[in-house]
Amino acid sequence: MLEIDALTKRFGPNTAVDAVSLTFDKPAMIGIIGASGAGKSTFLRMVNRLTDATEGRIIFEGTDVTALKGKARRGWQSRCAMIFQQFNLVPRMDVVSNVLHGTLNRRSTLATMFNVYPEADIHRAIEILDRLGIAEQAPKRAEALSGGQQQRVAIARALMQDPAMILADEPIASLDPMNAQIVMDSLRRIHEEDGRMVIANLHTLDTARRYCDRVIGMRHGRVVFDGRPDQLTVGVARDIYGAGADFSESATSTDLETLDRQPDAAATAKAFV
Amino acid sequence: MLEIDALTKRFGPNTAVDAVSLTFDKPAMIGIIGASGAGKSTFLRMVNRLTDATEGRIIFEGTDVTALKGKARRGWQSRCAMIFQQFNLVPRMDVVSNVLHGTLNRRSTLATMFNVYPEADIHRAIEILDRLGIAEQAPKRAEALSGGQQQRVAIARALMQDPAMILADEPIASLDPMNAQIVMDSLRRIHEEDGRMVIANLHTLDTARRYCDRVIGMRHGRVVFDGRPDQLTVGVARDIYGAGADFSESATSTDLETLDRQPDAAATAKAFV
Amino acid sequence: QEIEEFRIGILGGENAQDRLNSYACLQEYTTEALGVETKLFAPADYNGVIQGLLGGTIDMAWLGASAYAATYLQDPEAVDPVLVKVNLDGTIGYHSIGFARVDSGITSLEEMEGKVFGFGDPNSTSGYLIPSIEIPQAGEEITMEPGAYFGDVVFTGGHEQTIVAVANGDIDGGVTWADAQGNWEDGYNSGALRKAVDAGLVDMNELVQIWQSKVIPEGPIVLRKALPEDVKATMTELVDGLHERDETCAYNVAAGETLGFQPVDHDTYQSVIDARKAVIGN
Amino acid sequence: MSDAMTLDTAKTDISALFRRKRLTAFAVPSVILAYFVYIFFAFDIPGLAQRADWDNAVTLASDSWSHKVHVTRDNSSGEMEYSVEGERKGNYPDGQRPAWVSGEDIVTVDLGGDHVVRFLDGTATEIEIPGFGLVEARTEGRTVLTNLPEAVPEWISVSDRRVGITTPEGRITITGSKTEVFNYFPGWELFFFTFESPYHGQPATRILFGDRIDPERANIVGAVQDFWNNAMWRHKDVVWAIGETILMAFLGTFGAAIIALPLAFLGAKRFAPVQAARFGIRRIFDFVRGVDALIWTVVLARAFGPGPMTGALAILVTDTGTFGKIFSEALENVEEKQIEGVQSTGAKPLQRYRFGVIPQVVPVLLSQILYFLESNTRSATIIGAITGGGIGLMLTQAIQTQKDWEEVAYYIILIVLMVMLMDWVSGKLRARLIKRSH
Amino acid sequence: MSDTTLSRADPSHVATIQSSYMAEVQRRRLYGGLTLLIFVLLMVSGFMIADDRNAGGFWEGLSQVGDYPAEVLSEAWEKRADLPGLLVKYFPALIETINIAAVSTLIGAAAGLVLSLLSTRGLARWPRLIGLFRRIMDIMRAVPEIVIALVLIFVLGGGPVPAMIAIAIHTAGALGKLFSEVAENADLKPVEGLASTGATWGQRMWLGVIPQVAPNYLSYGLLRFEINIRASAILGFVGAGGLGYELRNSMAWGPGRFDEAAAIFLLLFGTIVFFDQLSSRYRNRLTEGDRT
Ligand SMILES: Nc1ncnc2c1ncn2[C@@H]1O[C@H](COP(=O)(O)OP(=O)(O)OP(=O)(O)O)[C@@H](O)[C@H]1O
Ligand SMILES: Nc1ncnc2c1ncn2[C@@H]1O[C@H](COP(=O)(O)OP(=O)(O)OP(=O)(O)O)[C@@H](O)[C@H]1O
Ligand SMILES: [Mg+2]
Ligand SMILES: [Mg+2]
Repeated sequence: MLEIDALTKRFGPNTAVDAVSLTFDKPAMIGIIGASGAGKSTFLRMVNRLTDATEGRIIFEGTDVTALKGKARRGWQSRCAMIFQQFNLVPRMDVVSNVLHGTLNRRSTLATMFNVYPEADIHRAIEILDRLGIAEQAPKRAEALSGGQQQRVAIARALMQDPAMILADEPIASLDPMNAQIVMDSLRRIHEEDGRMVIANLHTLDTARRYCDRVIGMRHGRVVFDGRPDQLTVGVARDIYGAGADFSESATSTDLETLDRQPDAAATAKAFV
Repeated sequence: MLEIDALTKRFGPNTAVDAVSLTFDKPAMIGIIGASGAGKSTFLRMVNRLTDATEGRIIFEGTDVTALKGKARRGWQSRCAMIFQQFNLVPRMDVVSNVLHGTLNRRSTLATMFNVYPEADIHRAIEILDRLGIAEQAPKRAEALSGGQQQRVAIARALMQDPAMILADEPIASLDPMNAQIVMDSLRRIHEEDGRMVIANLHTLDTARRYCDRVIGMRHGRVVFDGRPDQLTVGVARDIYGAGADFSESATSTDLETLDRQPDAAATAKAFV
Repeated sequence: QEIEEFRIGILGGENAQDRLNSYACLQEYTTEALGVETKLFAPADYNGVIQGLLGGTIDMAWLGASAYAATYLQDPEAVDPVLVKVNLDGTIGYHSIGFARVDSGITSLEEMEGKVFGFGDPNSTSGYLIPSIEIPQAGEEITMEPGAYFGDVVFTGGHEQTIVAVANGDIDGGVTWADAQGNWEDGYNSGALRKAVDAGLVDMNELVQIWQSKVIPEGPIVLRKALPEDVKATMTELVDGLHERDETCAYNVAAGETLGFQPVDHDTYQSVIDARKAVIGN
Repeated sequence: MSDAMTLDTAKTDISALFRRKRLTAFAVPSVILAYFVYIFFAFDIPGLAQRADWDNAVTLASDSWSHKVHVTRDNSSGEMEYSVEGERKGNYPDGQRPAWVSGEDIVTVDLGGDHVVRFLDGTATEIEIPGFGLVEARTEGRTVLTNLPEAVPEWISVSDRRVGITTPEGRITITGSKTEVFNYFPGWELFFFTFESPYHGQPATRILFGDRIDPERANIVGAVQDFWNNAMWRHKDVVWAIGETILMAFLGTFGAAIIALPLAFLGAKRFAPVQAARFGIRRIFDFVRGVDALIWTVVLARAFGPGPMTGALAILVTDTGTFGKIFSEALENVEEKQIEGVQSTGAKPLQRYRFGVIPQVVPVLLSQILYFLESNTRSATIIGAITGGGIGLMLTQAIQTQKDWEEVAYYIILIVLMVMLMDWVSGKLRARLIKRSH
Repeated sequence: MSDTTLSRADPSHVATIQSSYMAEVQRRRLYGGLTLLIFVLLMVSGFMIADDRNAGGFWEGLSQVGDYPAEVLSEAWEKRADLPGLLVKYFPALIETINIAAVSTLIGAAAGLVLSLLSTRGLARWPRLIGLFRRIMDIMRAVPEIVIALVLIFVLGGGPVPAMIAIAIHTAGALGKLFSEVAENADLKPVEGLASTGATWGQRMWLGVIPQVAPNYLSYGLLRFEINIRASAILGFVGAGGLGYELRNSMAWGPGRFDEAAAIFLLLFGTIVFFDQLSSRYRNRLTEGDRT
């Protein structure tokens, strides 16, 4: 369904994403891990077409997404929702309006300027908020919400787009462990219940291991690992993060229960390096 | 040498400083501690005559300081230098100019208007800066310096006044532990080497205990403790701060070595409450 | 009594810089005659020159009759009229001409009823003062009250603006000045219309005359009363003899062919002063 | 998930909220729209569209980048005259005439595009217009006789006293007194040198590197002199006028700042020695500001007469009010800390201001002053037009006489450049001074 | 007491710092002195040139400053009974002046808004054209209103519209610059969030940027409205209708009509002060409301 073909992004002399090729056959929950600067964000932004690729192609159900322009490109963006680390909501607007922004692509510019949304959309927005457990916050301003709530509003906005795919760029990096868990649970539930594909950049191994069906490891813009979560050993992680022997997973863990768990060192990994 | 006699300051219905009487026979390093709002700052400001006392007298070497007016009052201020928590430097002027402000009282208004100072003063200012270890910063603007350096500039300005007494109002409250130590060390050294009297408001017990010869505790504008640092027990501290039984000193400590030290609970205290 | 400099004010009708240039020769002669520096000033409108004369910052100017009246009414002791321009035919007068566009179908004041009428500058004799008195005399019901007889009465700011405003159709009719000699199609021999024609600004075939005033006395050259007598005498003599001395310069200063200047006194303008008093008050 | 009841109430609540929001979203534009409709009629926009004279716009546009050369025959004397823009100072010197004029007895003017005008014997004229035919005209006294038919196209205007023909190549007017041909050319003619100058028509390379053209003067000196004293474009006067305008802005702005600074101390709550005086000072600021530069200009013109000083004073008076207000606000916002720091050393009050206050407000004040310097350059243009000085007067007068549009264009370009230059200079100074000032 | 005896570093080190600082101080004094000198010279020579090129001298004029206002006021005072009637008579002209200012502020602010968004890095619709739009704004700002007004009067005829267009153009340039300075500091996260949903440029700006910058824009807009009232009065003075036109005529008439001049002046002054106070109060509330 989604095929990435030698996708490359260069910023001047730097290559942020370096000929990444990946194939996704069916909707799955996919985690991308990698150190800061590995190119995770750039990769997701290219898929959403927020950033243009330097080379390579993204093919979704037969369409070359990289070649889309103008209206068609915006149409693609509306089918492939994005969630950001900093939520990227409109802070001065109320929660429902923020969720309704998911329908912008379908509505005329003029109508949205005057706050004209069909009643059905408004109701659906509240249902989505309710599904994420924050319907009570509906009339509040987005900036009045806690981080975890804001991220759920962002997810609601994504769902409002009724997307084929949800891209999440470190969705829990600004959240405390408690809220992180709520958000990741929501994403997983959406994947399972709606069957939508979810690709999430994650900066902690245990989150990836716990929530994802498939984990992709990036380093210096290249894919250095692609496998099942159980293949993600400490050794593989060291490769991905380019860390020394003193690397310990718990140092970066956000899982509430990590402290009680043992790293399952027995798993085997498929590393590309 | 300095005698405070029933010094009182009222702000409307509030009494900030309540009939404080203290006697200082010889130059010493004195710490005043107390919770926020205890009246520490107001007390020091009255001594410097930045604020007028409502009642009571301050007598320094036989002169009634509280009665001074105009030129005489400014003369007193120049003999009793003040250091502030926020440094209160002129940020846009260079370090040496800031230090030279310590001589304003002695110089004619006209000359200083054009920023003209005797060469000897400039040399002395740089020597003082050198003594405090920041001579290299001399030509820089004050705002370009770190907090600890700025506070040392403030101390240099105070020294430039060649004062009989230095009043320091929470000199280390805006500094990190590292810089706090440098500043307190400087003050102590000045006291010891020059024999100047130093009165410092402090908000941490361990600083007072470590650097001062005598500690005065204030609460609600009154002196509730006056004794040697070793008399300052946790119990006394609880009284001064009006804290409950869960009060623990290390919570407010800024000393770099606090973590390694044991509170010496054996000392006895002289509490007034 | 000594003066340090001599200041000549020049009235509108031309590009400010053109005006200063036309007077450059007079400036030289004055400096030579008086032995002090001479300066030229070209204020933006009549009022600028009047204020200059009243405030003592301008020593000499060629005023319009109404502007002289305004100066006199504000301070009778301010200026003396000394000379007046003489036309080629020996007269010292000109006319206020009312005109409209041919295609508007207007040919007389009667047809102007309900239409927009335009004056020039409030201090202009032919552009305001005289027509505002004589036009109401042309018909029983005609008044100059905006909205009463005319649909509206506006001030365009000056003769040039009036001509362009009428030619553009911004206003239906207006008044300007001309000597009323020569041919209409040339814009007469001299006057604002002639200048506009010469500049290619209007086509006289498109305009029609709808009214003409009685003869209006040409404005005087005035000198500030407070000037020393010898200065006044020298300047009067200089300008009086300008035509004989330097014809080109006289042409420039008088803005056209003339027979030169001749002496004039206050009485010539008494009627204009009375008229101004009647119209504006005070 | 919460029960259906609360979800439904949430839905109705939010729907109501959105209805309200939509109402306000529509209300503001509706009010503005209603206001515009009112203005549409109050300003008589429909009538305006009718009255707008696009021919004028075309004249203006074409005249501003082109010039015309007049060929005139005096029909009584038969004398021919050639001049640029029909101005005396643009007259071709005796014996010279444009290259597109030929013939001695019959003077032929080639307007280009096969349009030809022939001045025949006496008062007769022949005009060849391709696609229309040959127009013959002759004047007898005041009457103009032509072979033109009754019905003429709209670009020809005929009466028995005057004939005007406007073609894309040029214009011809015939009256009893004279026959005139205007030939249009792009560019600003005589911009560098007038006909009197020996450098007229010489290539730049010849002037720069060639032999002396005028034996009296070195080429470059002479060229600069003649350019500077060009009677047609008067570059010298224009430069003086620009200088006068900038001078008005400069004197007015800085004069105002110098006067306003001490007054601002008296008007600031924190520094005013007498509170009643503070109130008075504030009202004075409000008054001089409220009266506005326009009225000050008129009031001052009586006392000081026309000229740049009057303009500068008008700016000075108004801006004293503005600066007074801005400065005293800046003074009220100064930080106490620095003042107290200086005070604690026993500094005298003046020293306190000098070191505690001035360094804090100087950047704010300077940047305001420089900002006003730029905007006052623009005001000085307008004030000059009223008070009689500077480039503003030249511009407004050139516009009001409505014929020298190329000069208007020249002045406008210079004014825009002048304001942009001042903007740039003030921006640069602001950046520099604020970085290193004390 | 001596500070030096306890000096920490070696004396030569201090001496170097001292001498280099002294050199620096000397240089700074020199520059400062020179700057001051140049400034004073410019002021003095500027004053002298202006005085020389003026018809009346500064010092002689100073004593006469009161003459003209005194004449106007004394006549107005004599005829004070007519004042209310005159105020009513000129009220429509005042409304016209305010209308010119209001419409041009609205149009100019709208145009300035669009221009500012088009010329702000990170927001621009066509990033490559940012420089172009900035230059356009510079030129719009640089052309004085009077120039545009006078040219338009030639084409459109007299009346309020040329003034309105002229002021609107200038307002667009001036506000555009201020607006884009504000927009530069806007948070881009919401914009990106909206972009990721496939929002158009218009939607991104309206929903993502405008809510953030609105209070500042409004505050600048109000200030501009106040400035534009003055501008529209001044343009009236050179023939663009409204109160300025009436004022010029009554001033030109001189004595006899000074009561009218006084009435118009009163209206103009009152209006300017009224809107000045109104806008400064409202602006304070806007920016303060922003802080909380
Ligand atoms: N707009 C840009 N301009 C220039 N370089 C960029 C830009 N965006 C990203 N980069 C560079 O591209 C590389 C990859 O960045 P990217 O943000 O994709 O990494 P990441 O894996 O998301 O890291 P992080 O965990 O810090 O978000 C980095 O070296 C970064 O500096
Ligand atoms: N200028 C003032 N006007 C009114 N009340 C004041 C003023 N300055 C201080 N106070 C009040 O006087 C009391 C003592 O204040 P002071 O600043 O001396 O306390 P402090 O011990 O220095 O506290 P902190 O540790 O917060 O600096 C407080 O209640 C304070 O609110
Ligand atoms: Mg990232
Ligand atoms: Mg305190």
